[in-house]
Amino acid sequence: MKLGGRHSPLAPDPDLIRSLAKLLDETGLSEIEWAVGDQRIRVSRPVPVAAAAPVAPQAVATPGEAAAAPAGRNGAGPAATNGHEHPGTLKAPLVGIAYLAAEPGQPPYVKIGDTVAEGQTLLIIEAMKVMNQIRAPRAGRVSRVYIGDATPVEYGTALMLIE
Amino acid sequence: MKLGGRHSPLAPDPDLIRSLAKLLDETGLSEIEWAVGDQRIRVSRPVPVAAAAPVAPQAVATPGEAAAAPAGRNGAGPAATNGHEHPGTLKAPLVGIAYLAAEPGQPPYVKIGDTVAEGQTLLIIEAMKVMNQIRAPRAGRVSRVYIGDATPVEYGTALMLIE
Amino acid sequence: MFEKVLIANRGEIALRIHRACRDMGIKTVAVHSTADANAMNVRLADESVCIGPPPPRASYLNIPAILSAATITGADAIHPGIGFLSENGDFAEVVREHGFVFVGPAADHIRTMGDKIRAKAAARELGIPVVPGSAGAIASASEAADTAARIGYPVLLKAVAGGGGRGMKLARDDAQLRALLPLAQAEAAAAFGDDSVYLERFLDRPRHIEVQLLGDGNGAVVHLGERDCSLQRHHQKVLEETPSPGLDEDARERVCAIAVRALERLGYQSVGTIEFLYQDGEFYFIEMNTRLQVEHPISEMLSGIDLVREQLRIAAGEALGYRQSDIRLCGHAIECRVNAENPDDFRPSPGRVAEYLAPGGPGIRVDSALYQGYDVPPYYDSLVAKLIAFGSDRHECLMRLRRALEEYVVGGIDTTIPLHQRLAADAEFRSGRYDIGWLERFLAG
Amino acid sequence: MFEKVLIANRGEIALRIHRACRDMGIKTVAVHSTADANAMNVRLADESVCIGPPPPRASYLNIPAILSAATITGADAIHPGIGFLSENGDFAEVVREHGFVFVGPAADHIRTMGDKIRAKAAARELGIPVVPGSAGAIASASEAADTAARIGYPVLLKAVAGGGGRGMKLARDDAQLRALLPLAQAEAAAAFGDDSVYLERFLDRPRHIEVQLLGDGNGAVVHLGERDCSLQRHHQKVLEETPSPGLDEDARERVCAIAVRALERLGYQSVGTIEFLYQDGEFYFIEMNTRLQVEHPISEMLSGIDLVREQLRIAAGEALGYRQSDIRLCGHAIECRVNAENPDDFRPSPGRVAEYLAPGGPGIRVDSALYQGYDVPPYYDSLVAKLIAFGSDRHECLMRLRRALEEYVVGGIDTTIPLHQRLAADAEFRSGRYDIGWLERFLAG
Repeated sequence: MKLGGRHSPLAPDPDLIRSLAKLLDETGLSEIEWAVGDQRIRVSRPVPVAAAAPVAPQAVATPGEAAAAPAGRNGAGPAATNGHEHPGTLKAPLVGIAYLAAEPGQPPYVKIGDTVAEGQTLLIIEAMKVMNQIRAPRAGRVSRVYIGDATPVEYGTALMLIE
Repeated sequence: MKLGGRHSPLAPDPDLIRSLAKLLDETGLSEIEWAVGDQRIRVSRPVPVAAAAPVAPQAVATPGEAAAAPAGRNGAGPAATNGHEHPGTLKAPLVGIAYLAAEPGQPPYVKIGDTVAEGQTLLIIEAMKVMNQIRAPRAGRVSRVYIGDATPVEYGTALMLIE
Repeated sequence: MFEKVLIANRGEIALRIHRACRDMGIKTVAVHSTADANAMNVRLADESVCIGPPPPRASYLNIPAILSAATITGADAIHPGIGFLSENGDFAEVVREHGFVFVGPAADHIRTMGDKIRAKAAARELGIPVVPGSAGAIASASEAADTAARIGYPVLLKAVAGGGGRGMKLARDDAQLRALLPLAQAEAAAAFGDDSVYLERFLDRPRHIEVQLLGDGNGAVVHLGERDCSLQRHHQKVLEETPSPGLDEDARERVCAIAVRALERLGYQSVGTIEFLYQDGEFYFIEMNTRLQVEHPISEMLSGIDLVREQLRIAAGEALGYRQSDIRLCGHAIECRVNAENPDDFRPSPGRVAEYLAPGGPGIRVDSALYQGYDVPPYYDSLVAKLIAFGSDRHECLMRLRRALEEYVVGGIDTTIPLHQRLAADAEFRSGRYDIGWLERFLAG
Repeated sequence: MFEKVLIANRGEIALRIHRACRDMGIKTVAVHSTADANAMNVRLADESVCIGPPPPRASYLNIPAILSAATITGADAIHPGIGFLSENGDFAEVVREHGFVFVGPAADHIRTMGDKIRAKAAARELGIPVVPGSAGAIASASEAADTAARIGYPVLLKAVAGGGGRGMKLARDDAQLRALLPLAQAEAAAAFGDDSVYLERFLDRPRHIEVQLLGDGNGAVVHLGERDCSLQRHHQKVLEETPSPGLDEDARERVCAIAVRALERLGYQSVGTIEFLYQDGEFYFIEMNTRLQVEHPISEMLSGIDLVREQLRIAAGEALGYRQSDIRLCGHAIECRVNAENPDDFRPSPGRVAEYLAPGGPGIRVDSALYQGYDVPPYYDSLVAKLIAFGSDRHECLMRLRRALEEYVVGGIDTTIPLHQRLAADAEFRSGRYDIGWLERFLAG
């Protein structure tokens, strides 16, 4: 999602991203940032806290959001846009305004470090005056919250990381 | 040079050419040809007759035709067009009609296998009604004649190979 | 005028609308599926919102997502483009209910013209000629014969309850008609459980002629002349031109006058098109498109009028501000629809565009969202570019078209450019003598 | 008409001429240096001949090589393009001596207009106003004062024998003139060994106005209106527009009439341009260009006339076939010259074009030989693209221009697109109030 302002007509170079991704693999780094002139690129990959050492690829199905996965060779999934690729990433299933608390001034539904049960409400996305409760697709621990309260989100925006 | 007929607007891929060139080096082949649909690419490199085994690169200056060498990084030299890269290749120094004999019906100035002395006339290029004698830049043996009699040639067209 | 317009579409038409907005100093919001995250209109838009996964139902037809995107970006108006939600009267209505401007006509006009039967009735009321036929079901062979004698042979027997060619029979004279009537009735009964059939004049070699119209909803209606869209394959337009090489000045004025009068009576407010079949000097209503059309650029080339700008201006409540006599149509224009398809068997050919170089120079316009490195997604229709040639006359236009087709490079995927090259070189096409069956015969030959 | 034309040029203008030929069904021969073997015009040409190594003297100025290429390909005619041999009267002559048609005017016309002193004399004879000044050298201070009083202050003292600003002095009144005269004479004597100086009216804020002309050599001469080329940097045109925002209808008609009358008297046969300085309602001859000009497309946009086609038709001996009253100039057009240069310090920027995407849509024309993967060679001038915007009025034209500049992607090399973006957004430029000094002040500011 881009909101407001003018843009650069340059698209990110997918090959560059791929080679930087390979470098990440190779070096075990979690992030590379690189800038030339007024262009800048950053790639990052969350390193699982419980497994800092290289691990074998995990065969974990993306929970409850199959539609959000890149579909086919032409599918530029939202993950490609924001760089959050962890299988525990909870992504917005609809467009709207995300609220972390039930009402302004109330404490948030969850905060980083909380353990959540499957089906527990994590946040709300308001769309067309309807408050849609976004629930945990599985039990786990909230290790990241990617958005602020009252943030506009697009389809596929990474919201939280549940590990 | 292309003469007559319609063209393909597709440019050759320089990286493809480079990789095919490397394959030539690697395998010791003298030519690779490859076709897909109506596209076709061929790269070749003359293998010196006297040295079929891999030899160290020879530091031979291109004789008497420095202007014809690709000039700078943007120079797409004529060699790239016709694939004749051998340092003994004699290239056309001007545009015109190349004649292998002094007059129609006469024997050619030289034929394959002939030994020639430096400065010996090898062929004639007619340009603007003037017959320009093309002389051997150095002594050697005529191992290839790339053109037929009365052939239009452009600047840089490979004419003969003198080894 | 609007500050910010949300473009609820994709591909070249989304880019076309973006261009019109930028040409008016209006900011744009691109909404897109995950498959179109790298699309050119998304890259160029001031703002963008991903509204869903690739299937159109989940993204480009997802009304709540589009309205939410308009809300979070603060757009004033929503332009539906072509296809997708552009002829959905409910969408027009809900957009307006949510306080946005819908860039298109009244919801009722969309609904009426979107329903084949209501549209034909409306056309009749609006004084648009329709294909002559029986008033309703034919009761007997003698009634069929009387009706056929009145409307003229050849006639088509059609099932009242059905469509798609089931129960359809062509009769060239009275004897054939009497023989085929029971067969048609039996087929209709078998297919639709109702043996009622009706009669319609059969047009065996019509041209497809359509009139481009603009109305401001306050009585002002103008036309931008006709377009000839007879070159069709499987009812899909392939190449369009204006003016039609098959109309004389009298026929042209006649059909444009019919169309203008109809929209005046309707009080129509937006751009729109009335499509006709034309044969033997007569025009017959096919349908009305209550939206922009793919082939709109050729009318822009002749008139110098930006149809998308006019559409936005009208949607913002502005008056047309000019009359028919202010419009000068000059020259000739042809549009080739370039599809990502094999030019021989028309298999779709999505994939990466390995090389891209659009033609340029005098009289050439390209409307395309392609670029080198772009991936044509497999989820949507295969139109990837429109090549538009303009010339002071048809000959100059054709020469420029042929030249531009020589220059056009789209590598990595198949396109229908080679088909257009064949067309541009074909003597019969160049003669202008073609009807809606011509292209399929050309392809079969 | 010709069967085959050899295009003795390179870059976008070679492609432009190729397009005109193909639009007329004429085959093309591209001649090129080794540096241009992969150029787009070479790729698109029917035939191509490499005529030499990169230095222009050895290739694009190599007359024997070009004539030999015409001989071996059997070309009928040679088009010299712009620059290189296009204003070389000897080339025009030798081309014709060898039995080819030279696509341009008579060799004598080229020679006369190529010589500054002869050109000014010819202009006077042809009734074209020149900058007023003394008849020759000034003998005394009182003669200087009398002359200055006649032609009007400010005046410029110039060395008769020299050029390049040596011995040049600007006097704004009688006192200054009397004080500066001996200084100018002394400087002239020191620089050129001759102390003669002459007087000329000084124009401090002129516009550069030029008139596009066509003559068929048989008495028919028409103009396509004027172009305003005042936006210059180091005497190089950067952006041109037509009509000029600085002329009223009376001034426009006056300068076009002067130019047409001059070419009628000359019996000129080809396309050509007369350039003027314009200040305080008066026009003064600068020079005549006996060839196509870089900025010709903007006149094509307004007139609908393909100037290269007309040039070919006239060269083939055809009559114009239309009169001034048949020509209708409508709308507004602007051309941006896109150079491969750093937009701030104007350092040339040859190299590989890593990304290329030309703008499209309504009212936009791009004349460029760039493509993704092309190497801009370092040997030639830096013009790599011309972006031409057309609109029904100047406002629409400027909006489309700004939008197209937003879309234009040229990666891997620096270009002057950012400078044009700044210009298109600048209020003073948009107001149209600029003179030939304006751009340099803009760049300095």
